[in-house]
Amino acid sequence: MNTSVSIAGITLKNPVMTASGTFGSGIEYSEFVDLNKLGAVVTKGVSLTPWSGNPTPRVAETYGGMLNAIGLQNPGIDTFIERDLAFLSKYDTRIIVNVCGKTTGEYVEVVERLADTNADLLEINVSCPNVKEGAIAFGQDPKALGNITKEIKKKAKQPVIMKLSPNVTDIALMAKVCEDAGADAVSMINTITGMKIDVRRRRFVLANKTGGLSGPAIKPVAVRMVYQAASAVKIPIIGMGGIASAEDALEFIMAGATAVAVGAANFTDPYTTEKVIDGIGQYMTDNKVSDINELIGCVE
Amino acid sequence: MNTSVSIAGITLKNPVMTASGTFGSGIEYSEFVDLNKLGAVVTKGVSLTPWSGNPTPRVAETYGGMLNAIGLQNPGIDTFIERDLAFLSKYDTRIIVNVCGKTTGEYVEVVERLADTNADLLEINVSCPNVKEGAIAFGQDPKALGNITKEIKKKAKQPVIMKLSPNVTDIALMAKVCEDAGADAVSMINTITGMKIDVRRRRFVLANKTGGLSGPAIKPVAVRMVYQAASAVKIPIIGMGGIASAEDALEFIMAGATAVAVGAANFTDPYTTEKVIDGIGQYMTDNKVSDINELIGCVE
Amino acid sequence: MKIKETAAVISQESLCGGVYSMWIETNAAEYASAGQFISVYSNSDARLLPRPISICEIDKTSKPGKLRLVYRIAGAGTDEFSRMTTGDRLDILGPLGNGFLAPVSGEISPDMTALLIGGGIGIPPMLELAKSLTCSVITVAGYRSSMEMFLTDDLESAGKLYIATDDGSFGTKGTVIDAIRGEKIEADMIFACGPKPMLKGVKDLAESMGVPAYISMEERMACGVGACLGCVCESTAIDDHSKVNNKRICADGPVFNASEVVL
Amino acid sequence: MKIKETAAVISQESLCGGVYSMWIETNAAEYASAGQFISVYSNSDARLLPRPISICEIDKTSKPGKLRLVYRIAGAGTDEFSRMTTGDRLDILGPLGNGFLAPVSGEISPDMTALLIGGGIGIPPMLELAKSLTCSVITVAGYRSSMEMFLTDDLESAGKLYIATDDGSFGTKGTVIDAIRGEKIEADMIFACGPKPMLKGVKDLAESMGVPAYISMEERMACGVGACLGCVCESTAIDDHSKVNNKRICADGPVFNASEVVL
Ligand SMILES: Cc1cc2nc3c(=O)[nH]c(=O)nc-3n(C[C@H](O)[C@H](O)[C@H](O)COP(=O)(O)OP(=O)(O)OC[C@H]3O[C@@H](n4cnc5c(N)ncnc54)[C@H](O)[C@@H]3O)c2cc1C
Ligand SMILES: Cc1cc2nc3c(=O)[nH]c(=O)nc-3n(C[C@H](O)[C@H](O)[C@H](O)COP(=O)(O)OP(=O)(O)OC[C@H]3O[C@@H](n4cnc5c(N)ncnc54)[C@H](O)[C@@H]3O)c2cc1C
Ligand SMILES: Cc1cc2nc3c(=O)[nH]c(=O)nc-3n(C[C@H](O)[C@H](O)[C@H](O)COP(=O)(O)O)c2cc1C
Ligand SMILES: Cc1cc2nc3c(=O)[nH]c(=O)nc-3n(C[C@H](O)[C@H](O)[C@H](O)COP(=O)(O)O)c2cc1C
Ligand code: FES
Ligand code: FES
Repeated sequence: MNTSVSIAGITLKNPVMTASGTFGSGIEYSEFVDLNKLGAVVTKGVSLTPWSGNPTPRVAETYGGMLNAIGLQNPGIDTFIERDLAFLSKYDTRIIVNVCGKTTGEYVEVVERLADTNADLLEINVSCPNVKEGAIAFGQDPKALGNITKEIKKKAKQPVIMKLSPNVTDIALMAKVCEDAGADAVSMINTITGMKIDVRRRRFVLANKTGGLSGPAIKPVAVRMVYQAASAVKIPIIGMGGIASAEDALEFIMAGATAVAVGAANFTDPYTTEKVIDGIGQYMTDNKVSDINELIGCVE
Repeated sequence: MNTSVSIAGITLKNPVMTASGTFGSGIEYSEFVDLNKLGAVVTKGVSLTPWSGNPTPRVAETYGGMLNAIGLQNPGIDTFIERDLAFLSKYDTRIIVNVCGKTTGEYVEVVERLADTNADLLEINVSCPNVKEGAIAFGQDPKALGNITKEIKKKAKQPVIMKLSPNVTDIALMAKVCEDAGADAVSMINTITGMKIDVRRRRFVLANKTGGLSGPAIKPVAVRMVYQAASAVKIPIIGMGGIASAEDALEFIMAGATAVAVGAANFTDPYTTEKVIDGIGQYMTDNKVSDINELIGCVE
Repeated sequence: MKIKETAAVISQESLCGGVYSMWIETNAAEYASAGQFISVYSNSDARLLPRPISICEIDKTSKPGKLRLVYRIAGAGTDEFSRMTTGDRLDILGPLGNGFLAPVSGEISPDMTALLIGGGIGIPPMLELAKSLTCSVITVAGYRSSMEMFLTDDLESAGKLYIATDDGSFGTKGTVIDAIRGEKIEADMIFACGPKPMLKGVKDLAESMGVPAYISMEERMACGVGACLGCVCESTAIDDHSKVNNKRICADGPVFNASEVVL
Repeated sequence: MKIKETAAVISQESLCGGVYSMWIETNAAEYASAGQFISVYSNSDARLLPRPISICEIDKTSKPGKLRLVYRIAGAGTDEFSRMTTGDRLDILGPLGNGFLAPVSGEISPDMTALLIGGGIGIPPMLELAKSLTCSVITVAGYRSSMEMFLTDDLESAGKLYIATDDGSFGTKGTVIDAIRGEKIEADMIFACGPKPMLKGVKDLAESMGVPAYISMEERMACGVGACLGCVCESTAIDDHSKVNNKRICADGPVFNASEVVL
């Protein structure tokens, strides 16, 4: 039985990774999950300098999901390379570094700093709805998206995954723009912008007013977007949004995703990634699927 | 205690209406709900001629929500006026007729046919994701949206509510376009396009492949869009998307909605509209709010 | 009259692998008749749409009355139902739809013979129908194999029973149609519930026998009351509701004259 | 060591209006210490994030051990917990965070006096702390009124107890700080949990007394283990994790030296 998949020439032992920002750099969850079992660890967004993120409250629960407005708090690329990449080097799993910035220059500089590290792939977060500059501004405008993709591709040593925002009219167009600009893969979806109001206090629940919606609630939107993007591009797609079970993951794979990521579900059950991996194996056994690649985009 | 609100000069006894397509024309649910209690009944989308809609399966359950791809099956404006508007004339509630079409001309003709009827307001559905022609094509392009709004406003005898699609990058822009084109109000959100895959059978669950996601799962997105639109326009907003309780309704009102609509929740509990109305009254009593209008857009 | 209420589970038993029988106490029983269904709601907040389940038996002797549901585990909702035990509570809406007897009211006389055909999980509604009919009743039930048979004792005590199994492990080997042809069963009218291919066979059979067939249809539902237009089936004539060729299974059915619908 | 498991409710009682005490059986008890908390998951599929609840008492005498949670109904999740009865099951993750004793380990001698200050629903963690400390313990508990007092008997049997009520209906009228000043309480170190304004008062008090204060902080959480960066508070120094001025309450706290954090 083959569960390994390949993204831009990088082979993952299985298609299951962690979604950026929900798993830190794996340090905290390594108490629960054997990181060696994961297809890849995708790290929290890292910028050139330390970012302190948004005021609290930063998280809120919603029906079947959650909102977050962390605002990309992170220690900056220096500490990240020294501590987090060093930590991950002990594990037999792929390392995907999620990169954020306020300007194209910042993104590019982080990408360059990662050139000679053990990072296997770079995921460019142009879709965080929780910061004022950079991020989603690039992810909602096809032209800006194409430009930043090109600039990053010029300098990147590792294959580049562009992480797309669902807060757009036409996700297939955005994926196509990335492909045309040279991206090696696209990942989707980042969170959908949402809001929660405390009606007793008549106040926004999040200090940032809006936050990004994730969790099972958004899965149908994410599966649809993966399907639409898969119909428009040839580069591999990493699918995410509400995955909490092997069945969820398989929906994404059948819709056209080469790999999948588990995000908010880690908070509900820290063992989710392992359960998804085991469940996919079980599905393959039960349904006599010898190679997971047969399932990619197989929906009819 | 005043619970009445006004939309384009039309007074509703309370801000709670039914969401188009989830309540028929009220005939079926009148067995459960006293239609006289409702602020308004919003009827299922009606077109010039009978439409037979999409193949089945047309509905699917999702986590905390549902997908539908009814495809606007309806008997056409003649039967609608004869039967449905006649039925509703027996009740002391406002009648909002949801209008759909394949071309601007068709929309306009339906609107003209409604001129001398008991319809109080017209809601123009330019956001149904489940039909190939018309509908969402108008709702995703600012220029097309402005044009159709203008054409309809030229002929409409009743005030016009433009019903917006959430499948756009910038909802505030879409609302502004409607306001500038003369719309009397906007309503939002229609369903978010989604997909469900049956992994056992490796098939789309819906015959139409994609459907519109609604229910509690989407509420944070809807509240956010109402808030953004309310910040951009002065015309009233009718908010909907996942409302199942008075607290849900109040979130929309505090975000800036003048009225709200209950959709998929009718399927889970046919008494939802009455419960929302009673619950809003209770909230006002408990919190010494003498006029519901004080709550509109009050979030801080 | 339709009722939305929280019903109580009176008893639950497994009839055979994956098939369960549950009696619930509900005021809806008072208004129920054979061939109607109820919408059963999940207790999980993730699952908001109801599961339509046919009424298998009705007991109006007590107040509130009781309904029997016989169902097969098909997914998460029915799995949840199967784990319920005496005293558990579940929300229901019903009775919904038009039963088998509505279209034939006044047309059945005691000297007639009704042929009831059930296939697989379409068998349960036949039981209440067999018990309700005032004429002779012949039931033909189709199962996959003898291992998966259920409700046979109940059906036998409500009329003559023939059985067909796909693998021939009990009764006629083959379909219910094979059994009817093999046993040369005659009748004045047919009632049927089961998978679509079986219903097609029933329609053809009824035409060849020159008798009316009333068949119960199935489709995914949302409202269950005719408002959402989720559950339509193609009808041979323009329908009253939407003036197209789509009947609403929940409100116009689930029982239709076979000649009314396109299978 | 942190454990995710399904725990069983052993007992549940109401302590006073809206405040409940629940004992659960869980292997997490073995690793727990005063001031740590556990993440309690809802059984509703609509509510996916856990509720952080402080550990009020730990019983390691049995295996699995037991934890006591004392909590106030604040919304749907705690309301759900309050309806649970013996034998009900709930998922938990814990013990989480660093307790009160971690920062002072080795620094406490039997002749010292520890002042424990709890305000409202911040009182529960003080009980296990009072029981765990090997030095003299003085506890000051603040309530709104005598009607809303809870855990007073337990706290009294674990050390000297002073009480302050906002309305003066019992003990000192005013805040815990008023009570401490009024009773001229002296101590070698302070431990506190309660609303932010109280913690500010405690910080000032500790500074004026020239003793360290260890305070337990609160923020909305998602992961509970330090991975999501949801629950930060502003720290006076650059934090180790993100090199900004944000400590993670769940992982770096919830107990901090008052001088470490900006209130
Ligand atoms: C009028 C009617 C009467 C029925 N009577 C019975 C009965 O007596 N016994 C019995 O075992 N089954 C009956 N069914 C089928 C039963 O409704 C489905 O098996 C059940 O809804 C599956 O739910 P699930 O959560 O277990 O499966 P899932 O597949 O997890 O369900 C997911 C969603 O799909 C819907 N769905 C799935 N399968 C069907 C189906 N075949 N028909 C309609 N909706 C479906 C569910 O209602 C739910 O919304 C009847 C269906 C209809 C329409
Ligand atoms: C470290 C820590 C220890 C705590 N210990 C206790 C305790 O011992 N006893 C007790 O009664 N309460 C305690 N709380 C507060 C308790 O977590 C909240 O009252 C509870 O989460 C409210 O959940 P709910 O569903 O009832 O309310 P809702 O308002 O419906 O909750 C909605 C969401 O907001 C979060 N939330 C709401 N209020 C708070 C809050 N004050 N702090 C953190 N998250 C919140 C919930 O976790 C949930 O995700 C503690 C909080 C923290 C951070
Ligand atoms: C708390 C939190 C923090 C996140 N931080 C990042 C981030 O730093 N970079 C990024 O690209 N996406 C971030 N995301 C988005 C997730 O990686 C993922 O795209 C999204 O949550 C959808 O997946 P889910 O529904 O499984 O959570 C974050 C999500 C959450 C919930
Ligand atoms: C079954 C179904 C049918 C619908 N039909 C229409 C329609 O005809 N016209 C329309 O404007 N919106 C239609 N909608 C969208 C709803 O009116 C509403 O905008 C949406 O469902 C979000 O609200 P909810 O989450 O409360 O359901 C339909 C929704 C559902 C679920
Ligand atoms: S399920 Fe809504 S019309 Fe039948
Ligand atoms: S709750 Fe995730 S870091 Fe504290």
